Amino acid sequence: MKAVMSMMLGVMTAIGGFVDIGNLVTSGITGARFGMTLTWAVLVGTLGMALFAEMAGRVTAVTRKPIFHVVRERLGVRMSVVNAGASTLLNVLTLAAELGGVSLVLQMVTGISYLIWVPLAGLFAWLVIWRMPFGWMENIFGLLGLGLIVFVVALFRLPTNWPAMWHQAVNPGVPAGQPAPTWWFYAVTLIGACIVPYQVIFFSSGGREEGWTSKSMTEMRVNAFIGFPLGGLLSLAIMAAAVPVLEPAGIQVSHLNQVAVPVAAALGRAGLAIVFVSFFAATFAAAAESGLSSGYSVAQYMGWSWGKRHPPGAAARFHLVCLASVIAATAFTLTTIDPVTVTIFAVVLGAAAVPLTYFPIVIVANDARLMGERVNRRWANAAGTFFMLIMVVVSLASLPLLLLTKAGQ
Amino acid sequence: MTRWDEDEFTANDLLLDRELIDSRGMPAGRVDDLELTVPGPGEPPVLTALLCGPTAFGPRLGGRLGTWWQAIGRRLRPVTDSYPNRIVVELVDHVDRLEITLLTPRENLDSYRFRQWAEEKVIGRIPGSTK
Amino acid sequence: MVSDLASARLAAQIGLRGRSFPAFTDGNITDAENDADSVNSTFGSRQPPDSRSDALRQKMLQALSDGTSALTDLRVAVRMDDRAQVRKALGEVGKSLKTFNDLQQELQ
Amino acid sequence: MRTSELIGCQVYDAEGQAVGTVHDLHFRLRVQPDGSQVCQLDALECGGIGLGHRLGYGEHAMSGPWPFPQLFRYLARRSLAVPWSQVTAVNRPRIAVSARRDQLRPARRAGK
Repeated sequence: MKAVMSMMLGVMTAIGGFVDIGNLVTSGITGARFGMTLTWAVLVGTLGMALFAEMAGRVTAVTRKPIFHVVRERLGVRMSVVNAGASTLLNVLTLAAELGGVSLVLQMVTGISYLIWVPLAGLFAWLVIWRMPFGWMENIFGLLGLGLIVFVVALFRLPTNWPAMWHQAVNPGVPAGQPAPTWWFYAVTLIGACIVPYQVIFFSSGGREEGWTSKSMTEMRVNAFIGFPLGGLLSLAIMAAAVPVLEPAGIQVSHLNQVAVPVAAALGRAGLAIVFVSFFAATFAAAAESGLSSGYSVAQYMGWSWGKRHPPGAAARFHLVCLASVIAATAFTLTTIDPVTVTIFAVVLGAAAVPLTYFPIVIVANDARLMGERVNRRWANAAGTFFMLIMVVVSLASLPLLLLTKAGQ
Repeated sequence: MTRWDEDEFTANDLLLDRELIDSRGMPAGRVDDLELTVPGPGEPPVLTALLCGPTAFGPRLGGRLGTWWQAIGRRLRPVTDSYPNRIVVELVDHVDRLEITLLTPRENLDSYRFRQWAEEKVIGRIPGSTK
Repeated sequence: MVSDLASARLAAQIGLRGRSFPAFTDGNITDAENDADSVNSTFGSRQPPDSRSDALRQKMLQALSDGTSALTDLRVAVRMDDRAQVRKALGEVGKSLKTFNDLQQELQ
Repeated sequence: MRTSELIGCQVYDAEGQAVGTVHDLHFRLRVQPDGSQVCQLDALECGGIGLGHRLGYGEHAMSGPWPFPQLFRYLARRSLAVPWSQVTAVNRPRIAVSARRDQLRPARRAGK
């Protein structure tokens, strides 16, 4: 009974933890602009994330090595410095986007400019990294993030044209009057919002923090194969809620609060209040996680002691990297650069960087000497290779599309 | 005596870039380089120590970044000696495909200046660092 | 611009029906107003290539400035929580939306 | 001597012909007459590209995913093992050996 409860809790936090500022922004924008025609991108991204996370989690559980141990041991000191460096910069950029998101949510609630909230958001994210026990952090924010279900509820209260949305979802194509490169660009952002490198770094390092072993495999798989896809479904709900409300009025989403408007239209103040809480939880948890992930990447690459399971004094260099990342990201957000723009850049660059961490994990998951009977099965390799080809294409297309469409203008 | 899981292996397979775990289970760094010594004329070199720290890491990284790293490492060394931290093979307990365990707690190893600096000057000064 | 006007109108309508919080409604309208303002100034600084497009440009400039001031009126009314003024400003925003839709058709 | 002084060196055979770049060092455990155990440098692994070996594709325990085993085994096919006993001089970045290129064995794992 207790085991079932803990598994349920794990799934619920995985659902809530899946959605972050990237999903909120990209789902809102694409729903309002392209209807459900980009459903496939969320599905591809979510399945990819589930596969990637399962593989990374399995490698960590069996070998007790989180992702950047594996990266350095497999790729060697020189090649992996590029991976570790790029991932850390990306984590800081993501952290900046999440801190911007937290502050925008607080602005939505209070009406006070988000810039006032940025330093506070940074401070609290750091305090969570510094002191809050790992399990609390995952559970509290993961569960509050589940409030995003209001978007699903809202869909039933809105004049949702289900057959038309279904038709768009199963017959993807560039909607009339929309430029094709922009449509493709947003497809990349949706995939990038689902497969965020920091989430995989966090998932696998978190496995070590919680002391996963080969016995934790079921729990880990349930999180990856049930929790993440349900999280992807929430992303789709956010996209779908924009369709009956924002699309007919010709509203293009360029601010976070527009993403919440459909819920206000459908459910009024109560729904809106739940949106505020869940947006806050989703972005705040992601801020703490991406901050931690910077520390994880650098410390694992260098072989320093890391993690929240040690007192900070015993993992001083790890905490130093986390602290520096939070400071850098806070400063970056304070430059008044639009957090929504930062988010778009973060998810696109994230999509471009996925192969850097995905590739070594696939390789190690195939090493029978390390993995024993937990080595990749045929289905995992077939799916893994197929997905790798997709990610290589996405990765190669991401930067040209970013330049060509001027970040989706 | 060190227990090796294999009696024939390569540096990349078992040694280079592996994690070091001390006798209390704490991470004690990574193997940044290996020290080989020729025991006598005409004899092949043997492994005498695992090397860690910036002055071992820098040359392996190579290029400008490596030189730069090495220079920082040299600055942080307590003495002018730029030789990296040595962990003599006698201190190695067990080597397998996963990790390298040591016979001693990490406090007994040549400590890294950067770790000390981070512990004492930054993180140690923030309230709540020792739980 | 159409998007900004529509977004502000939707937020104000939801607010009028009491389905939203004042700060949230205000935030949406303020964002729309700021965006409209920057469209306005970007467009105003462009040089027209010939006289025919100059006439169109004048029309466009007028519409943009009308739209922006409609949004400002709407924001002020929402902040003062004056329902009659909000309805009046919503009328202006609606008119401005129609002007833009007409202009769009004229351009095609 | 450190591994970083050997890895990356160019190896030249007795006739001055290039053999390849050192990408890994092969060790063997030996028990000394006094019962102690030493870890002896046995051979240098040289070849064009060491990445395949580095990733573990030199050995058959690595099975997938397509197309990596095929690709990396192809890239590693010219890897050669240079026994340390045949090394005559180490002057980074050059290592000279006494054997001829065609006398060298393929690196152990590729053939196994």
